[in-house]
Amino acid sequence: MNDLIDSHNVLFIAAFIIQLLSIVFLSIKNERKALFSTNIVLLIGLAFGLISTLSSTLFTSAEISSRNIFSNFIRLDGLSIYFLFIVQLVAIPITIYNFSYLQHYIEQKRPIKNFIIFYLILLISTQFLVIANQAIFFLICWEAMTISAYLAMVLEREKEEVQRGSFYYFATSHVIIFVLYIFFFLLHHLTGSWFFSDYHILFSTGIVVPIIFILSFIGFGIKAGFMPFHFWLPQAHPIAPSVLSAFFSGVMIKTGIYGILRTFQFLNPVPEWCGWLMLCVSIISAIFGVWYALAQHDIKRLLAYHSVENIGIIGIGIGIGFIGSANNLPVVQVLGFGGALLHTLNHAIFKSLLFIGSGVVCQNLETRNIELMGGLVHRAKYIAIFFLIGSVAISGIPPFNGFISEFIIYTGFFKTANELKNYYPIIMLMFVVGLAFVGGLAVACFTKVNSIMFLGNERKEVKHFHTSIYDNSSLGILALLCVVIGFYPQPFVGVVNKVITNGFVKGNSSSALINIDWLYFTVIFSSIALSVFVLYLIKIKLEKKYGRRTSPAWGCGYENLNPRMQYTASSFADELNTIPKSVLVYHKKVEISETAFPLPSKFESHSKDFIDSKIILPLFNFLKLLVGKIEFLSQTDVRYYIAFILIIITIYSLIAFLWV
Amino acid sequence: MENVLSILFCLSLFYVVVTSRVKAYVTVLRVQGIILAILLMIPFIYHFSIFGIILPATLLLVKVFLIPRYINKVILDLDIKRRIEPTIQQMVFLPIVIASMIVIFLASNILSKSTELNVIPFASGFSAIVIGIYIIMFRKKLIVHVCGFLILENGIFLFGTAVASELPMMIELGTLLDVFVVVFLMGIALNRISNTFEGFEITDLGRLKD
Amino acid sequence: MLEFSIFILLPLLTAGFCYFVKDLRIQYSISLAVAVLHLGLSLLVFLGLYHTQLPTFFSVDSLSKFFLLILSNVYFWVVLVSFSYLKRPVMPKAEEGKKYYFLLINFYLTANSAAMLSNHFGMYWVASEATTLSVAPLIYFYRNEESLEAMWKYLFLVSVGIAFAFIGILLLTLSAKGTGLEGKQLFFWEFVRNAAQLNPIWLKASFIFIFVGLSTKIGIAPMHSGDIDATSNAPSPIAALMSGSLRLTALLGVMRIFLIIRPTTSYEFAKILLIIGALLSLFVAFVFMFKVNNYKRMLAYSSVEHLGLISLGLGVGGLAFIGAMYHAFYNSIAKVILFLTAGNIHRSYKSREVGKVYSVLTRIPKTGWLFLLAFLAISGIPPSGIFFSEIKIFEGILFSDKPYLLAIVLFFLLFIFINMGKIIFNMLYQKGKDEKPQTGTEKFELTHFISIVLLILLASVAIASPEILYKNIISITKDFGMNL
Amino acid sequence: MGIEILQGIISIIVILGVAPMFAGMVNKQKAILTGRIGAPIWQPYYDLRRLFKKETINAASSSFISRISPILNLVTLITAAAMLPVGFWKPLISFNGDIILFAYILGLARFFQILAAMDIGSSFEGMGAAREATFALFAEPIFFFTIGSISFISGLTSLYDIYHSIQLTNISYEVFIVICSISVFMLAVTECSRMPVDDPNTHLELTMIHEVMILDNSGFDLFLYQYSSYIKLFIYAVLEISFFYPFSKQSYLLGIIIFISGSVGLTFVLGIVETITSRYRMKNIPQYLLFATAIGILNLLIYTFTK
Repeated sequence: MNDLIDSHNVLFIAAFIIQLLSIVFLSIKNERKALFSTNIVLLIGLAFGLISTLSSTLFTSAEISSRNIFSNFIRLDGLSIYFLFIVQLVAIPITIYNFSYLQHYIEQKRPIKNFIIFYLILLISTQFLVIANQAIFFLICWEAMTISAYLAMVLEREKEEVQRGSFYYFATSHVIIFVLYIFFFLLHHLTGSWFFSDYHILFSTGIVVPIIFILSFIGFGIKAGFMPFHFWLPQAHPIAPSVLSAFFSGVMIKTGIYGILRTFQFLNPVPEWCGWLMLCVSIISAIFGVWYALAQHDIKRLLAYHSVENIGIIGIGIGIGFIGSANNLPVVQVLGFGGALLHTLNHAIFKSLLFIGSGVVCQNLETRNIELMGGLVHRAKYIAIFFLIGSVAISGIPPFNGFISEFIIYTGFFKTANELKNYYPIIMLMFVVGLAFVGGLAVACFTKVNSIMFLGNERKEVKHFHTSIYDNSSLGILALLCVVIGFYPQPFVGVVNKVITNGFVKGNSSSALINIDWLYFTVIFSSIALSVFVLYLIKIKLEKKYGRRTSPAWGCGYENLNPRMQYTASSFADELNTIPKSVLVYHKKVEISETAFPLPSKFESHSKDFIDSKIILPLFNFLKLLVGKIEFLSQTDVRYYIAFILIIITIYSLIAFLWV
Repeated sequence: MENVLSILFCLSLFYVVVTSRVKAYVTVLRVQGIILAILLMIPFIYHFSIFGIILPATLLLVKVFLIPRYINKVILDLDIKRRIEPTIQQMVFLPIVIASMIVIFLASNILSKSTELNVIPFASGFSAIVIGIYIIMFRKKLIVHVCGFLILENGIFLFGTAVASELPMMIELGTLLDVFVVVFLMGIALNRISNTFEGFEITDLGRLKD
Repeated sequence: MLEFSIFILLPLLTAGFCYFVKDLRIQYSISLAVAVLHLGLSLLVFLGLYHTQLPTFFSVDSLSKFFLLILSNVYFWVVLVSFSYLKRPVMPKAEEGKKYYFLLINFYLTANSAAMLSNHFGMYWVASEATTLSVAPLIYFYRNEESLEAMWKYLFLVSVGIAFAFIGILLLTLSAKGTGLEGKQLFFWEFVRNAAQLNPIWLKASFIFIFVGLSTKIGIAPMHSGDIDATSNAPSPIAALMSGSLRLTALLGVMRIFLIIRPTTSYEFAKILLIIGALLSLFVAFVFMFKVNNYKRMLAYSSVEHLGLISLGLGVGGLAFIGAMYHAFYNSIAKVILFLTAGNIHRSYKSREVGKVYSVLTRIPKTGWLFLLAFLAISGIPPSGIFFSEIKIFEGILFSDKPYLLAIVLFFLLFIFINMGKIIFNMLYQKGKDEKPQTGTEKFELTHFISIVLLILLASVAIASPEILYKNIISITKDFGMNL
Repeated sequence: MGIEILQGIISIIVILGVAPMFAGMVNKQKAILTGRIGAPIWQPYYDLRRLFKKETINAASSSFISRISPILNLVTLITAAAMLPVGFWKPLISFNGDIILFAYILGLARFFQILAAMDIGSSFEGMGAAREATFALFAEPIFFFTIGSISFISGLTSLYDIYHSIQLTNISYEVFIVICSISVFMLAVTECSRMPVDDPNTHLELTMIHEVMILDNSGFDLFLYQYSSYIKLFIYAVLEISFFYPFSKQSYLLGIIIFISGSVGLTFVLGIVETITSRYRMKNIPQYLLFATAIGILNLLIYTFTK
């Protein structure tokens, strides 16, 4: 136990203890006070954790030294600390948002205390999950995370969609845990140990290792939401309370990525087919994830599909890393995994930003359908700005953080093509084009979202749009992070580099990430910002000089334009959605009456998930049908029961006679 | 001697199979009880012991007097129709029974090669068990089911004597007691059933299902 | 002698006492005292602090110790809750049932303890038949048509089954012919010692008969029907008692004969039989979870599923056997919680149909949450003990000689889980048609307290994993000659 | 080092100065080819001056987006221009991977232009924005299949180096480069919203893309938009002309001469194309773009397998 006295660990453990303590404050009768005090204490705890994580050589110059606490049950090596850092970093703004989010439910007289408890368990179990070093402990944390998330998810449980979506999540998570059972059994069998730190397996040791890889790919892939396994994600995330959907997309699905990276660490080096598998699945997830997103009208569903896309991008990075490790190229590995890790952080940041922003909007408008939104920029300027920053970042457009990680991944592609000649360049180029295509789709999607939600005129009359300081501050923190990482990537890249070179990538720790001259970006972006500012001042001056006024928009001479004449989201995206109609299961219904006095015409378009609507549900229904056919077991007559005894005895006796 | 009794037992079984009156079942139960009692008595012909007589006495008491009387009482109380209601006619039932009895006899004959056991009581006991099951399976009346169960029990008893199992007397008594209580409870249940469902048919017992 | 009197005679006397004293309260307090004594003593015995001297036909080995502990644990909680349960305004017809409740339950305790402690097949047979007899009237507690039918079916089916088990026992004696055991008494350990000499044919036959016969009591498919009806129509404490301990009593018999058959050549055959039975039960649970629309029946099927898992563990052996032993313990606890909470739901909705039960979480929040937690516990969500035992079973299967079984088992378990979840969440969340959003407040009752305590027990035992329990289970495993 | 920075600055200034004239030349060529006298090539400058002095009118429902967007547009385009080897000189911004920055910084401009269009809240700009988004999406691959493929082959990731790496060594490579330049030309036509994808001269049809997006802008905003569109055109012109790099290896002077003549020649080509082609129907445009992409892929395949 003396290892607990270590200065790092004291702070570290203190953090968790404080977080646990916050549950005490729920005993306060007045719900508002209880909420407030609990979250405050929780925040303090998280802050402590973050400090301890940062102080543990993440941002300092020292090398990360992996420490074991609680007799190896907890291990803090580079990867764990990095993911712990992500969890705590993102959890803080989300928790801040909790204040204002739950006020709403208190007004509705909903019992929120359960929710807070489950949220607390969720946070803590997730933090423990990424630092767990023992398989059973890992599984326990995993299930604690899953189930507490589920229980918190059903806050508005009487709604039908909530039941449905949460059940998807629930059932899928059970599949995951079964897969993980077998995964860890095999690992245990091969190494004879339950501790992660003992898992070092050569891929060449027999058929079972590929099975391990596949299992981890499926199990953690379902959690992460790679394309064939993503079907639960767009069901579950929209119906969750916005706080949770932010946490889900921001942090929880990243545990899947964590798992896959861990598996890589166990099996390093992996053969090349793993890399190709990863790349193909990821590029599919990326392209179709964003394409599905484009087809959605439900903002949170749309964002959920964007998580699929971004997980795809992360997966691309990991795939590059795999290929690098297969060909024993540390440089490529560093670039691939570096891009993946940095994108994990970035996505955690901007995705939670977007979810919180959409949560604020949805709560005020009491709808998630973006076709009913619009003109909110005049209502809530700051929210609009933050959301805009988030969307620019998620589309991977400079000068924000999304671009940095995607840039690393691109560089990884170039590097791979460079290092291994012959047919590699052309394949890599294909992937590059795919990634660029994804970027274009993302731009289309987020211009749509922003413009329909925030710009133009209000499509639905908004009585009062209430934003609290908490919303703005939590969004502000996240937006600030986006900007900082975008403008000054150096330290973050350094962290990622350190994490990777610390026991993750074998071979000489090459500094390929550092070699990219990041200072260019800082200079270019800041000069852009500066010149925009200057030009803006000039513009103001000129407008002073030559005058400026506002007038209604030009409507081809038609005078009284009204908000319903604005361009809608579905028409914005229609042209793109009709291209992969069959995959998106994209239906349009147009009713135009041809009568002399035309009735109002209708248009509606919606897209179902292919995997869900064409594979999962049919299979389940088929099974149900099949089982329904089995009648002979449901006899009510006692004589049949007796007959069963006789029959079974005869059968068994026959077996006995035939037994050699 | 044992074989003779066993044959008698088998004959009683045949009677059960062909008869179509409930009362006949009770009579058969009595007869079988007597046969079993005699079977138990056989050893005491040679060396009599007052202590050993207890078991046959109880058997006689339970199987010949108490249970049949009780069943008769139930039949009278519930004025059950005297016809058993078979689900298949006798002309089909009898061949099945005979066939299975033949199978059993042959099988036990083969089995007796490996370990020496007196085949006839063994086989007849076993066929009583099977026939008891058949009766339960192919008759509608619940009271007949009870009789079938009792025949099964008798069969087991005969079977036990055949394999010459030395169960301690206390446990033998316990088994007898158990059987009696089972029948007793079944009687009560029948009473209730006939009160609850008028003109009780097995088909009425179809409420519990998925 | 003391332990014998406490385990067996005292409950018998109490039963007699309850026949004469009509006041329910007194009956309750006496039986509770007996239960406490029983629990305490069996705990002492289990901890090895008390060395037992039992008369012939009775003895204590690690297995019976363990099962006895499970029995008295379940029994204690059931008796504890019984009084408040009987005081409930249930159907008026149940008055008569109340009169005999404590009598029968005490008699049940006698019989069951005797069965657990017996080391003689005949004794075991008599005792377990007696358990059936004592439970059957309790099933008929509500005095309505369903319970009557259930009682009839259970009584009849199980009596026939037990009769078959008796045939099995006779065959066992037959198998002893011409060995040193001929003419000896049917003591387990005698047989276990000289198992090698037994005649394999008769041994196999006797295993078949005993296994099938007792399956009617254990609820191994396809002999599960009577059990399902009984468990689903009995009053909740009795249902808990049956799922928790009665099924294990029957399982004990199967394990005894399994133990005898182990050194012989027929061992593999017995294993296969157990596995077949287990898979059939899982299959049955899998099928009926799709159709069932009565939540008590659903719980009964879940019992079938879990007993199936246990016997699968027995059949597979090795680590899975240990897992099965743990599973027997945890399952009994979880079932008690489930049935008690289900009883609360039944009381406040007056219906066992899933369709008629809605928004439990808002109307009776305490029961609702406990029910939900119990469901999570039974479906192997940590920190519930079921999680740990199931992990052991699964790993045992995966690294046994039949790893493909795991795929089948997981498939069944997955769909059982999904359908159970569907049903339960419908009950908990679904808004009723005519319901106005009213958040009912439920006052804290004994059942809630018991459920919470048991949940904590379920988790804490699993996490603490006491050395003594582990040692005991290991010694059982040693008895069964499993190689770890 | 210093001289290179100087060159970079000069080339930016050149771009800023020459871009409108380039557009003017194109229009002039077009006019001549269609038998008109046409406006002088200085016309763009006059337009810009006029716009500069005009009053700014914002749509009623517009927000800060439509005020910031023109500026951002111009700045980003200048930044992009700063990565181009004007006159084959080393540009101001040139580092490994600036090709990606180039592509994405144009994306930034597009992003805000679309937003600004949607900001007006009239279905009119909406259509333009939607089309811009759609076609830009299909234009993206073309860029990567041309410039990107050269970079993948050469293993260099900076625009300047990429163009640097072009040599006239073997015939297959030359063919490859020529086809690349063709698809870059098609890309330029798309991105700069010229014929046959878009018609820069008309506003008020519902078939326009770029012009309709800036319909509700005026004064200084419009000035910025126009100016940046001129710069964009010139940027793509430079991308095109830079393919002539190998001929200018000898000296700076030759390079400059080739550059100027190349740009003049490009105006001819553009003029001719705009004269002889008519604008495609909207639903054909993606096919046009995919065709360009297909050329790129085919080209790359042929090259890799004839190499």
